[in-house]
Amino acid sequence: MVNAINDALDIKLAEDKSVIVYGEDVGVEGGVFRVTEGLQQKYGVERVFDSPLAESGIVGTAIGMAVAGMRPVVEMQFCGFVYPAFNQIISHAARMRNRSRGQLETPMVIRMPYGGGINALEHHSESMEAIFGHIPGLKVVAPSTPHDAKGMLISAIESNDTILFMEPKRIYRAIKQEVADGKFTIPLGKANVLAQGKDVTIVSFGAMIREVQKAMVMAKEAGISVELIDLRSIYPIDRETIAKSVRKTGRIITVTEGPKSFGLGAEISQIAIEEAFLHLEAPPARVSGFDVIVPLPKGEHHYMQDPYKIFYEIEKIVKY
Amino acid sequence: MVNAINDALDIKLAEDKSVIVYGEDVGVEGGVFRVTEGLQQKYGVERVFDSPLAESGIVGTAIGMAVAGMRPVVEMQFCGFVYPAFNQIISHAARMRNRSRGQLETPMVIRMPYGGGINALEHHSESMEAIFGHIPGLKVVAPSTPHDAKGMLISAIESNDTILFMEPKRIYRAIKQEVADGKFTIPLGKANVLAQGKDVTIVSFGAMIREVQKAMVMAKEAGISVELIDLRSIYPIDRETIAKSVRKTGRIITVTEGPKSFGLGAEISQIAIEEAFLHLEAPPARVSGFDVIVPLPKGEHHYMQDPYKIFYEIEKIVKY
Amino acid sequence: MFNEYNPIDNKVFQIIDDKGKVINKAMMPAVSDEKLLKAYKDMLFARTADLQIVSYQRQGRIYTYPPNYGQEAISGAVGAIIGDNDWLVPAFREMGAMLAKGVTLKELFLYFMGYEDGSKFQNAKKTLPISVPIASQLLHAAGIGYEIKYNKKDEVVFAFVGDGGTSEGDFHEAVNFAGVWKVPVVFIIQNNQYGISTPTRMQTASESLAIKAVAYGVKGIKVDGNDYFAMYKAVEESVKACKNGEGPVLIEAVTYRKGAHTTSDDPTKYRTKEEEQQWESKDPLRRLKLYLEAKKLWSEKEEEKIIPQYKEEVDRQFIEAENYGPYPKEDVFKYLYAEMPDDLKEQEKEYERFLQWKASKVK
Amino acid sequence: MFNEYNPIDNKVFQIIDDKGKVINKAMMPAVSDEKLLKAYKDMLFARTADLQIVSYQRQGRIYTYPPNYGQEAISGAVGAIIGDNDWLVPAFREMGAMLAKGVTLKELFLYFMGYEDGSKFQNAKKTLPISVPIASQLLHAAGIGYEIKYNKKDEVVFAFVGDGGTSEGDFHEAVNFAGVWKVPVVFIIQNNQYGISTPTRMQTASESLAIKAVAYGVKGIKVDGNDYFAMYKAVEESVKACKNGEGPVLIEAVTYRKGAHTTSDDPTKYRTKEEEQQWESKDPLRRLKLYLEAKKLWSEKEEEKIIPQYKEEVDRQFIEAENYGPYPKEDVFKYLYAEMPDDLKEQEKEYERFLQWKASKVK
Ligand SMILES: Cc1ncc(C[n+]2csc(CCOP(=O)(O)OP(=O)(O)O)c2C)c(N)n1
Ligand SMILES: Cc1ncc(C[n+]2csc(CCOP(=O)(O)OP(=O)(O)O)c2C)c(N)n1
Ligand SMILES: [Mg+2]
Ligand SMILES: [Mg+2]
Repeated sequence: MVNAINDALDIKLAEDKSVIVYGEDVGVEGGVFRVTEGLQQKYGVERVFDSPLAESGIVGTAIGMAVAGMRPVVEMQFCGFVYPAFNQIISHAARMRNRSRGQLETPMVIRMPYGGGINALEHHSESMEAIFGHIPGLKVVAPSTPHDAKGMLISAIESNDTILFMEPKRIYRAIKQEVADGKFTIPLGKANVLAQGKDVTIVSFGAMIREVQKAMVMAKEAGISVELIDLRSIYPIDRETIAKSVRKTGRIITVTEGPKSFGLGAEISQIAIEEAFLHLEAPPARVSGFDVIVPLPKGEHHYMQDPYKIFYEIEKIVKY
Repeated sequence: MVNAINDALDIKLAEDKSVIVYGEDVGVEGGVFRVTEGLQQKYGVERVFDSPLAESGIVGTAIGMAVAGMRPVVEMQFCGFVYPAFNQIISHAARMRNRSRGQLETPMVIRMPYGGGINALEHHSESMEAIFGHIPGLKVVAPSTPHDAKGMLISAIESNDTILFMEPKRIYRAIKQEVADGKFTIPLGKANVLAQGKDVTIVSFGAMIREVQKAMVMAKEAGISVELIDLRSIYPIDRETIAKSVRKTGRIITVTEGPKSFGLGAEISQIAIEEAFLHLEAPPARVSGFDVIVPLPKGEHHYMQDPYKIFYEIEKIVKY
Repeated sequence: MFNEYNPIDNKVFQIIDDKGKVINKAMMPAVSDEKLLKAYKDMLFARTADLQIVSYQRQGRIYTYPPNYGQEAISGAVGAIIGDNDWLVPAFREMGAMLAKGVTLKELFLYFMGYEDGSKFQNAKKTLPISVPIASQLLHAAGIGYEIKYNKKDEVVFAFVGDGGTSEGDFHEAVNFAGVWKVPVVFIIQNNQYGISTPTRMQTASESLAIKAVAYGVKGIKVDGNDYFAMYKAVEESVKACKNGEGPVLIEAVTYRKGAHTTSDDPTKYRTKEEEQQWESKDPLRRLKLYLEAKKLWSEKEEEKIIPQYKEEVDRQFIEAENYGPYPKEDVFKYLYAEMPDDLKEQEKEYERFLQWKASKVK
Repeated sequence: MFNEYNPIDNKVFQIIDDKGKVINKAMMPAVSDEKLLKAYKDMLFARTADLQIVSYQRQGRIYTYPPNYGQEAISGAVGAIIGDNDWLVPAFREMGAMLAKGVTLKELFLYFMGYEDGSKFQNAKKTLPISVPIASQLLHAAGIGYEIKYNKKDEVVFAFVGDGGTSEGDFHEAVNFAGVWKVPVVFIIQNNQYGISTPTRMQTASESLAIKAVAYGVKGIKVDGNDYFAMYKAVEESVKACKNGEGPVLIEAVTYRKGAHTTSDDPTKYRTKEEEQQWESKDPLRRLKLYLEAKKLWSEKEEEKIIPQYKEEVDRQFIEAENYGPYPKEDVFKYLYAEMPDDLKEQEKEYERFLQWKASKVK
């Protein structure tokens, strides 16, 4: 996935001079995950560069650049370090267009590796998509494969809206996939049905997709047919795809990494009951993180979704 | 309510030297809403004072004071200005205890007027409780009456947890109520059943309670019996009280001011389906803000919940 | 100039005294009589509008409004210098500069009456809307500065903040980024002595606000912000330095907020009549007027004649704003996104259905 | 001292040169031979531990670790001075100061192995855990400083941040609050020339980091952070000033991160061998050792004898940490709240049910 993202940046840097890339250590170093490797050498320090260590500064200046006609793509080094930029995101990046009645736009992308499972220090393992999904004016997306990462990032850069682009760092290098060369886009806001099934719908995104797929193997053995939806877009949510699926299966489970309360799961469940109440055979369920801080590595396995946990819920909902 | 909050602060300042109160303009001026009026004169500038204009600074220093044994009660001047402090809240105030395995505590209260309906400028009318409810380690509460405000604030100051205390500024001076003199507390984390009913449960909190009560008059005329739950506490949520009620009524509506997606309503609906799926006669519904930025005063009426909107949903859910 | 008035020495840059007399001839900017007169009239117009708004507010015809009263020379000087291609990044107390960019009074009125349309700025290019979250706008200015440098344009950004705003982290990050990037931004701190009720000395222990420039390795200067000539000269030199590639400049403009913080504020709670009186003689319009009168460029008579015209114009625009009409419900939804989410469209439709239902109920 | 080394003049405070020779006798702190020797040994112990951890990490026995290598004199000086009642507010590269407060190596190992228990600090009072979000901890220090002043205690706070950290808004707000409140905090910037791969000159255009003190009206000084005596003296004088009610002090300690940023970083990507070599002669241990050897207080022989003992001790504590055992699942839940929410209790119970189910499946 790292290469796919790098490729997307490369393509957009090459074709559009208004695209620039910056953030902490993204220049010479190529980012702590090497996502921007080689780009400074190729496009120069004016287009790909290290910023001072200040997230509000990074996002705030990007807003200014965007308003002035550029398309900045900035990086938050880790999910836990986006919060100093929170005010700029919620008060400006997400509002400039509405505030100015469409006169000013902020076509910018905030890239951010998110999620756990990499044996990291505190603040490096969070998945707080629900907070960002709740911010009016922002769009929030997360790919689950290298192919999606490339196509979605190109779409994000070309969008005139402000996009928070969440990258599942856990699978940065885990999934090997041939990704088509050259430019292609994947529309933002549409979910992707990864597997057709009839007994239960599972909605997930990002790194959790892989865990769900493992659980699906168990489910298959148990004779349970699972329909898997990769959200791709956290906000806006593709209600139609979810509705259609749950009307068919009558059962829905969300699988996410973030804390449970006020999380993504509740929103999806609500959509299911709004759209398919009379089709429901069991209460929409959520497999999520606990309402706790992601434990340090030695305790993280307690927190993260293991395929068994997902299968456990599949069994429960089918037996309900 | 302003007087009740002032009274609670006065009581705690008088009885506990470790309590101090600060924030922007809370000293000489007594706060822009006069909530802290007279307290500096009474307790001196070392205990009640103006801070520099910096919200991260206010919350961050309060964390330090709390860790060192004090009980700071700090004010964010308006709901829209808490975001510069977001990193300190999510990364430290909500985590110091967990991080240090209980060795360090942050007994502190962040007071914040929230919500719309006061004809204010941008950023002065928001209700983003869902974002804060999603933060592990934080407790979030909101009173709906002067009596509750006083008892809950005293509880909050005495709690050893970090409490975000959301004050419904719209009814700061709107509700006249005799509040008992002297000290009393109201336990945090428990909801309050304000009206018994049998046809539908409405869950709400803060300034919206009054709007629901107006809608209940219409409902009564229409022969619909509404059970009204004032959440009081956003996190933790009192599941038991909600569950009991919805098992009885079979129908539930949440009424909140914040944006719809990933909001409070979805969480309450999820609780209802988890706890009372087989009792449900209709899909749990939500009356919430749109997924937009609260419009400036001339457009705010489009956004805010009017009693008709609530009654509209009551009718719909009963007829479902 | 920046060496002579290095903020480390804590000098205040001044050109005229309280009586409008030139005390620093060497630094006097070359401004034609005509331009000067225009500047004075623009400031007078701004003040007239400002005072009138306060009275509208008392009549309940407008919501909260933050008066510029007493601070007109700062926006006046910027307004006289700013070009069509320069950017204006205001806080919320820069009426003069906004008018100079082509924002209309009517738009400002609309904004403070509670219409987002007031931030559309139909005739003003390169002007950001009023920024309510204190100091946050300064970062936008630094970013815009980057764009100017990146595209090698001959432009500058003027960015405003209050004394209180210098305490925010964003102030620090903005001037710091601009310093590292060496971008053409003139940061102007309107030090009007208060942030609502909080006096500047409770914001910082530093000797001045201008001296904070040192922390970012950028040029800084402390200017008498009630001295039109000093402000003009400081801004002019700052623009020169910016366009010369010398990086940003931080101007502390010392002034006094003669009015309330906003129309809902009561300054008698936190400051004395004596203090207010002390600043009376430093009033920027008064000083410029004394200068102009001495040069026979202006007279009380002319002023008496023109003010009613201004009032009329203000009133005309105000009434236009008052009659702006209802707030279309589409406007609640349609501007958030370039590409509007389906669910948001559905929310709008559902709202429409509710309104129809309501109409059927309440008639 | 703070006048003599006013950061505006951009002097660096030094006492010994690269050869360990005293070049500033007047400023030499009074430290007994015994204390000095202890300090050297503490630093040597820290370095031994540090180098060993890097090798543990290579063996896959510990996760990411940020070495202190080359920066030991800074924490060493603070460690020698900090009292039981003083507070330590670390960033994450202050091993020496933490050990001096009573934190054990084992605890640090536990932390970097991935146990929160490593932040319990059973024997260290008034020590905050490692703070990962850059610069955020400085505000806690300012708040603690307020408590000290409020309760009229005779204590100081030592707060650390890196050069990169000075770019964050929280750095600004923290030193500013401390300045306004005049509270006893010694802020120490470990300027090790890099924030991960980003050199200090890309963090700020200011002449030095110490000069930022001017922006807050507080004392500041730029110190050779690889000169133990200079650091000692600067810290000693800062404590004096703090306790004397003169408010906070900002120390820029100039040093060099000889190791990688963390064990997952590769510095050859962004800096040259030559640069690394240039700093070799400035190594803080080397310089202090030369001084001690000249005074016949220490010898290579003694060093060769003691290092294996240190290694053994480090290994002993490391192995203790390695055998710490599994992470109890209760620990995931129980420390978040003083009063645990019912639903969280239920989440724990449900997890227990799942584990039982899983046990029944996977056996
Ligand atoms: C982030 C933020 N915090 C608080 C406020 C509320 N507020 C509005 S104006 C103001 C004082 C501003 O003082 P200053 O920067 O000196 O500007 P002035 O009003 O004097 O022009 C405050 C605290 C705000 N708008 N934004
Ligand atoms: C708010 C925040 N942003 C980014 C990071 C990621 N990060 C960890 S260390 C570091 C560099 C710190 O540089 P400096 O302050 O000079 O300290 P040093 O590592 O050199 O000791 C960065 C960017 C972080 N921990 N916190
Ligand atoms: Mg001010
Ligand atoms: Mg560094």
